[in-house]
Amino acid sequence: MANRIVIDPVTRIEGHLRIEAALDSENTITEAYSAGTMVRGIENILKKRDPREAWAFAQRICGVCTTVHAIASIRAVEDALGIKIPKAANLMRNMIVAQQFIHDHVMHFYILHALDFVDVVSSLKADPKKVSDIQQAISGWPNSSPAYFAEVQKKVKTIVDSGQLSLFSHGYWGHPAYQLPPEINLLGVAHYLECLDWQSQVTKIHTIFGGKNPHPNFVVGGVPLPIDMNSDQALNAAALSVIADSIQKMKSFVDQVYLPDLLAIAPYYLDYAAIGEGLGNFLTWGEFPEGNLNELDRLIFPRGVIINRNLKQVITPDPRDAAKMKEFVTHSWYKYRQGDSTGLFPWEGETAFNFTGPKPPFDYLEVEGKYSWLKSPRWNELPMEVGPLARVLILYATGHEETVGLVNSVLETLKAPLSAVFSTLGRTAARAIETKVIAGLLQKFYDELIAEIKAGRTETFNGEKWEPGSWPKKAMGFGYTEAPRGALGHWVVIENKKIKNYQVVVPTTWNASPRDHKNQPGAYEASLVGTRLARPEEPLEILRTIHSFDPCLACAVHLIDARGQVVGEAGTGFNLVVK
Amino acid sequence: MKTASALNTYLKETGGWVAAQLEACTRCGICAEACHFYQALGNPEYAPVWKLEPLRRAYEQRFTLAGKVKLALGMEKRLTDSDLEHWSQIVYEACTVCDKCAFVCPMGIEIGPLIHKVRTGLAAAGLVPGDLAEATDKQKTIGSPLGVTDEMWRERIDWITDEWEATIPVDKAGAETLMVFTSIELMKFPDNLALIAKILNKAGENWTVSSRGREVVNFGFFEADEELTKLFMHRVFQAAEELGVKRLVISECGHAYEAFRWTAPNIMKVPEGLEIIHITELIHQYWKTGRIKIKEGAFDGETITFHDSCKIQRLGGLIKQPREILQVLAPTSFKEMTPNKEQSMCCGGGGGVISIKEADSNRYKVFEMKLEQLQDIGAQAVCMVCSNCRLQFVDSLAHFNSAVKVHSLAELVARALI
Amino acid sequence: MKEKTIYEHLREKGLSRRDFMKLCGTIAGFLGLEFSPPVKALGKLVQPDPARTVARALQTKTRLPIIWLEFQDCAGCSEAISRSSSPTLSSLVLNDLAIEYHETLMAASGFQAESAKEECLNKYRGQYVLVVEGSPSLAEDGIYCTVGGKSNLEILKEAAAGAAAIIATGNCASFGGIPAARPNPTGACGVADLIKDKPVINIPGCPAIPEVTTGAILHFLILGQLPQTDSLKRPLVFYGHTVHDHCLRRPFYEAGKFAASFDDEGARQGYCLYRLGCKGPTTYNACPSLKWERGLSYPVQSGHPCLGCSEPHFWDGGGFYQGQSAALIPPTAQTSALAAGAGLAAGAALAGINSARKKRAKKALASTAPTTPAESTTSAPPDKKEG
Amino acid sequence: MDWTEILRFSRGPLFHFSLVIFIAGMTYRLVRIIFLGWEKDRVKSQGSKLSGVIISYLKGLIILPFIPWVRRTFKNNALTFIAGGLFHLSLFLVLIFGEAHILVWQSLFGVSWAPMPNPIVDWVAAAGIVSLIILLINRLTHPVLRLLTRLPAWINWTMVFLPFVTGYIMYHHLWFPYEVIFSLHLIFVCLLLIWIPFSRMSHFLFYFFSRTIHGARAGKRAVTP
Repeated sequence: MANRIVIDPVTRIEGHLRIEAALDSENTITEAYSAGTMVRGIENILKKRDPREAWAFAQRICGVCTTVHAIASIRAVEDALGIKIPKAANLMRNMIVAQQFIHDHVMHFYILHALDFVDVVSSLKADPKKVSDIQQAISGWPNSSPAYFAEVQKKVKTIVDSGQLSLFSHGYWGHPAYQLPPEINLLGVAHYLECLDWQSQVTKIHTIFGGKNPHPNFVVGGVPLPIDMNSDQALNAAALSVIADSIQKMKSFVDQVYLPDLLAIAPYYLDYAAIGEGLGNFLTWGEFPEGNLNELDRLIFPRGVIINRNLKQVITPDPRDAAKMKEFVTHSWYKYRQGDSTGLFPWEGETAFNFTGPKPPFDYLEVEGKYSWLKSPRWNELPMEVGPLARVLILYATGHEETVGLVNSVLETLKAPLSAVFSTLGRTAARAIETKVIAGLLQKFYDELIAEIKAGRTETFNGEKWEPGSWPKKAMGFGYTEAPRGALGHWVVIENKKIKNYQVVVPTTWNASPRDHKNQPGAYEASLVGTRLARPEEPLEILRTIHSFDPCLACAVHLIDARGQVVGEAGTGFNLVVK
Repeated sequence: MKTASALNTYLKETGGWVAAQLEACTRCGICAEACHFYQALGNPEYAPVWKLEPLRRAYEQRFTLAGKVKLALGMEKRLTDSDLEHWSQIVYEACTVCDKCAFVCPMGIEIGPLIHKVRTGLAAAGLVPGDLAEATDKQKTIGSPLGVTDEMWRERIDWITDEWEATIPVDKAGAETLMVFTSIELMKFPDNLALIAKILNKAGENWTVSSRGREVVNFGFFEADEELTKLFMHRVFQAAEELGVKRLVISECGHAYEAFRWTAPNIMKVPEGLEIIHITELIHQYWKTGRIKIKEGAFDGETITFHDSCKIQRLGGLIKQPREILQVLAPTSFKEMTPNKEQSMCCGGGGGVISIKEADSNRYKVFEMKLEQLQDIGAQAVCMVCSNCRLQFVDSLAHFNSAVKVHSLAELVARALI
Repeated sequence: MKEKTIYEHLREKGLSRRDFMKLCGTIAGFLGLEFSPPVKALGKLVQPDPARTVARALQTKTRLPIIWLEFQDCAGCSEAISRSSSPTLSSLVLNDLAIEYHETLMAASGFQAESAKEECLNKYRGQYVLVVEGSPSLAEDGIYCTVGGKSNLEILKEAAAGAAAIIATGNCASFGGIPAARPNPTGACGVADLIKDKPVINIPGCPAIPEVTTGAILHFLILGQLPQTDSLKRPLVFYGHTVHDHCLRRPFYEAGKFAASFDDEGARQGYCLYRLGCKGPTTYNACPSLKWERGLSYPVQSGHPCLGCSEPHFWDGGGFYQGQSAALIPPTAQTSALAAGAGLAAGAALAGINSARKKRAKKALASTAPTTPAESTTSAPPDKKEG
Repeated sequence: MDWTEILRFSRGPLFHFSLVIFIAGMTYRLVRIIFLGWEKDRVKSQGSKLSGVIISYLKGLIILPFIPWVRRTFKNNALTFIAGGLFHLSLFLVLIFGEAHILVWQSLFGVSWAPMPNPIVDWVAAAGIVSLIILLINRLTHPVLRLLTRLPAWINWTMVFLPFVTGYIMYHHLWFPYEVIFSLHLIFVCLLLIWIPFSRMSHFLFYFFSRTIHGARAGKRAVTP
C-alpha cells in the first residue's frame, strides 16, 4: 500500500466516521474505505418494548435529523397496526418534516459544509465595501451594508487576534484548494454567523407541535398537540401566528441568503461538478404523503429507484419485497446465522455482533475483511445513493415542475450540462434546490391546516388502536420517510404486543456502507475514487465530497447485545492519525 | 389429659365452617359491647371473642403454619389445664350462648355456635361446672335434671290434671301431636302445663304426653356434650316413634327448641316425617285458623311487654307470632322494650347459667339491665315463651323486690280463651 | 498579545458600562445568584450584589476554553445548545467561550482536529472546562466507540486529567442515557461513574435544556466554581424542583381533572396528563419554568406526557404511556396461575396433614370418651360429612 | 443505588414478587380452609337463606358503617364503628377511585374507570389516617382490645398505616423528595401485600364466608340477620 491516509474523526458530521484512502503517486485516491466507529445497539434496545414507544427510542438514533426516525417509527407501527391518522395530524407531521428539512439543509450548508469552501482567515483581507456590493447584487437581504461586513470582519479579527481560535482553530486555512476571493469568504463567514442565530429561531414548529427541539414528541395515531382555538394548551391562533412568522423567516433566508450564496460560491468550484460522482444509482422511499401512508400516488416526493444515471426509467421499489431489499454484512462487524455472504430482508434482519477488526490502538483497518460497524444495504444487490440528489433526480425524472425549473435554471446559471449533477457540487446544489421546493410545501401545508381548522376538522389523534388489546397477535410494518440525508426505512415486527424485531436502514448506511458480498463499494467509497489531493496531510478535498453527502453516522450503526462475546483488548496511549 | 381431650375435641369440631369464621375475626372488640355479661360486669374476659380463645388457639396452633410459627416465636401461648379451667368459668358462667354478638359482629361471625364448640371441648375435658354437671347427670340417670323420677312425673301429671281440671293424655298411641314439657314447668310452673293442655284440648287436638320422652330440656346441650345431647333427644324421638305421632311440640323452652328444631337433624336421625314446632307456633296456628278464639283486649290495662328469648326469637325466628297474639290481648297496653326482637337482650339465665350457683351474682347483675329496660317503659307485666327465662325473671324480680308480674304466653292465651 | 477580558470584548462591541451592568444583572438572575448565600468569589467572602459579582467576573476573565467531547451520542445536545436563546451560541462563541474542540462544529478534521485538542489540553491545562456529550462505553474495553483509533475511555481520561471542571450534558453523559437502556449492549455509563477525581456536574435531559448547559458553563466562568448540586450532581438551580412542581397543568392535577386520551376534551382543555403516563412528579428539570425556544413551549404543554428524560435510566422507568403508579411488571395470567397453584398445593398439603390430625383426634377421643350411653346407639345419627 | 432505581425496583420486581406472594398466600389460606370440610345442613328451612344473605351484606356493607345507631348496641362502640367504618370507606374509595390507583388496576387488569376528584380523595384519605389513629388510641385504651391485641395486631396496624400516611405525604409533596416517598409508599404497600395472607388482614376474604354463613343461618330461621 503505497500511501494511505486516515481521517478520523471526520468532523462537522453527526457521529463518528473514519475514512481511509489509498493514494497513488499523484496523490489521487484509488481506493477509499469508510467506517463507522461508534455503535449503541438501539435496535436491540428496542426489542421487547411497547411499539407505541418505539418512536422515542428510534428518535434518539440521531439528534441532528431529530424527527426523522420518530416519523419513520410511528409510520412503521401505524402501518403494522393499520392505523389511519386524521388529516390535520398528517398535515402537522408534514410540517414537522418540512421544517426539519429546511433547518437541517441550511444548517448543513453553513455550519457543516461551508468551511470546506470558505476560508475564514482569508476573509480578513476582504474589502467590506466590495462585499456589500456583491451582497446587494445577489439578493435583497437587509444585512448588506459595508459597515455590517466591517463589523463581521472585526469580530473575526478579534477572535483570530485573541489567540483563542475556538471552533476555527486548526482549520486548513490557506489551503490551495480554497479558491474564493476574500470578499466571498467574508460573505460566507458573515452568513455562517447569521445562520447560527437564524437556525436557533426556526425550530418553532417542532417546539409547538412536540414541546421541544431536538427530539420533539410524537404519538402513534396522530400528534400529541390538540387543536382548539379556545384553549391555551392547544394549537390556537397565537401559536399559528408564531408558526406563520417562522415559516416566513425560513423562506426569506432560503430565498435571500442560501440560494444566492450557493450561486455565488459555486462558480469558483466548478471543478467539483466533475468530482465525487459516486454510484449513479439512486433510491428514495418518498415523503409528504397527502393521503394515507400507503397511497404511493399521493406522495409529493415520489418513491423511486434510478439505475446507472438512467433518468428515463424510474422504478418504484417495494420495501416489502424480500428478494430485493437486503442488508449484507460481508465487510461489516456482524454475523448472520446463514452465513455472512447472504443478505437479509429487514423483517428477518439480525444484528449480531462480530468484531474482527484490529485491536485498538490500530493504524489501519483490515479492509480485506470486515472493517465497519455499518451494514451494506443493497437494492436488488446494487449499492444506492440516497439523499437530496436522489430526491431531486427522481422529482426531475418524474417531471415535478418546480424542480425541473429550478434544476434547469441553476445549470443555466452555472453554464453546466445536466451530467454535472452527478457530482459533489450537484449534490450540494440539489440540497439547495430541494430546500426551496420544501419551503414552498411548508407554506402549502400550513395553508391547508388553516383550511382544515376553518372547516372544523380539528381531530389530531385516532385512538381506535391505542389499547394493545386491540392489536393482532402478530403484525409487521414498514415506516418510511425521507430524512434530509436520504431515504430512511424502519421495519418492525410486533408480536404479543411487544416489538419482536426492529431494523433500521438509514441514509448513511446506504451512502457510507462498506463493500458488500460482491465487493461493490458504497457511495462514499465510490465517490472518492479519482479525487486528487493537493496536500494529502490536509485532505480538504475528501471532506468536501464526504460532507456533500451530509453524513449522519449515529443513525447508521447498528448493534446488539454484545455481552458474553469477548473481542479485542484495548491498548492505551495510541495517537495516530495521518500516515 | 384434660387439655388433650379438649384439644382433640376442638380439632375434631373444626371444619371449614369454624375455621373460616375464626379467620374472619379482626379483633375489633365490638362483640364485647353486645354481651350483657361484659356490659354488666365490665370484665374484658367476657368479651365474646375472648370466649373463643381456646378454640382459636387449638385451630391456629395445630392447623395453620402462621400459628405454628407464632407458637415457635413465643407469640402464642399453648393451652393448659389451668387455661381450660379458667375458660370454663367464662363460657359457662358468663355466657348464655344467646348469640347476640353474632348480630353485631361487623364480619357476621356466628360467635354463639362457636362458643358452643368451646363448651364441647371443655365438656370433653370434664370441666363443666359442678352444678351443671350434676343436673346433667340427673337427666342422664333419672331422666330429668331436676331429679323428677318416672313416678314423681306421673304423680305430678295426675296432680295437675286434678288441680286445674285439665285433661292430659299420657302415652296415647295414635295421637297426632306429642307435647313435651320441661321439668321446670312441671315443678315450678305447673299452671303453664295445665293451661297449655287446656288450649290443646280447646283446639280439639289429638295429643299426648309421653312418659318415656317426658323431658324436653337438654342439659347435654347446655354442656355442649354432643353424645348426651343426642341421648336426651333420642329419648323423645323414640317416644314419638313409638306413639306414632306426626308432630312434636316443644313447650316453652329455648334451648330445647334450638336443639330439637335446629340441631337434631344435623347430628342424629330424626324420625321421618316428624314435624317439630314450638308451642308458640302451635298456639298461633290455632288462633289463625280459628281453632281457638281469644278475647280481644283481655289484658288491656296494665302495661305489658314481651321478652324475646334468644333461642326462640333471635335464633328461632318466632318473632311476629307472639306479638300478633299480644296485640290482640292487650291492644293498647302492649309496649315493646328496647332493644327487642333480634336485638333483644338475654335475660341472663339461659344456656344453663341459671343452674350454676356460682353464676348467680353474674346472673343478677345482668338482670339489673333487664330490669332497667322494664322500668324504662313502666312495664307492670312481662310475657315470654321460655320457662327458663321465666324462671330467671321470677327469681331475679324477687331478688330485686320488683312487682312486675311474669306470664307465659300460653298462660295468657289460655286465660283469654273464649 | 494579552488576552482580552470578556468586558473588554463587550466594550469593543459597543456595549456601554450601563448596558453591561444590566446584562450582568440579567445573567445573575438567570444563574439564580439572587437566591444564593454569600459566595466565596475571587478569594474573599462577599455579600453578593449579584450583578456586581457577575460584572467583576466578566471584567477579569478571559474567554473560557471548552473541550467538547462526543461519545455515544446523537448530537442532540449539541443541536440543542446551538439553539440556546440566552446566551445564544454565537454570542457564546464570540464573547464568552473558546470552544477549542467540538467534532460537530469545528472546522478542522482528522489529524488537525486531534492536534487542536491536544494543544488545548496542554495550553489550558487546569483551566479548560470539559463538556461531555454522549455516554462513555465500557464493554469490551471501549471498542464500541473509538475516535482516531483510540477508545472513548482513554480519550475521556486524557481530557479529564487537565480539566478544571467537567460538565456532562444530556442524559447519556450523565447517566448512560439510551445506550444504557436495557439491555445496555455496550456497557454505557455516565461520566461521573468513571471520573472521580474531578468536579463533575450532570446536566441531564434528552437533550439537555440548552440554557441549562450554558447556564452551568457561565456559572463556572463567572464564579470560578461549579454550581451547587443535588445527590445526582445536577445543579440545584435548575433541578431543584420537579416538572410537576412548576407544571402549567398542575391546577388540573390538584382538581383531579385528567386527560384520558390524546385529543379528548380534557386534552384540549389542557388537563393533567398524569393518566397518560406523565413522569412529571418524579422528574427534576426546569422544563416548565424555562421552557424551550425562548419560552415557547415544553413537552407537557404540547400535549405529550413528560418522559422523565432528566432522570437516570428513564428509558426503563415503565412505559411512557403507563401511569407512574402502574405496575411495571404486572404478573401475567400464567404467573398468577402458577402462584395460585403453589398456594393450592401448599394449602392442600396442609389440609392433608390437618385431616390426618383430625382423624387422630377423633380416634383419641373415642378411646378416652366415657362409654357411650347404650340407648343412643339404637338410632345412630347420620354420618357427618367432614374432610 | 439512588431513589429512582429503588422506585423502579419497588414498582417492578418487588411489586411483582409481592403480588405473587399475595396470590399464592391467599390461595393457600382459602384452600386450607375449604379442605377442612363442610357439614351439610339438613335442617328444614323456615325462611329464605337468600334473602338472609342479601340483608346480611346490606347491613354488613352499608348500614353498619354508615348508620351505627341502627344498632343500639353500637352506641358504646361509636368510636370503633365510626372510625373503623370511615377507615374502610376511605381505604376503598382511595384505592378504587384515586387516580393513581386506577392506573395500577389498569396495569393489572387492563380496565379503568373515571377517578374521583383528587381533593375529595385527599379528604377521604385524611379521614382514613385520622381514623387509624383513633383506632390505635382506642386499641391502646380499651380494656377488651388490650386483652385481645398481641404483637401481630400492632404489626397489622403499622402495615396499614404506613402506606396510608406515605401515600398522603406523597400526594402533598411534603418533606421528602417525591421519588423517595413514592418508593417508601410502594415498599410499604408491598410489605402489606406480603403480610396480608399471613395475618388477620386476610379478613377481607373471610368476611365473605362469615357474612354469608351468618346471613344464611339467620335467613333460614326467618330472622333478620
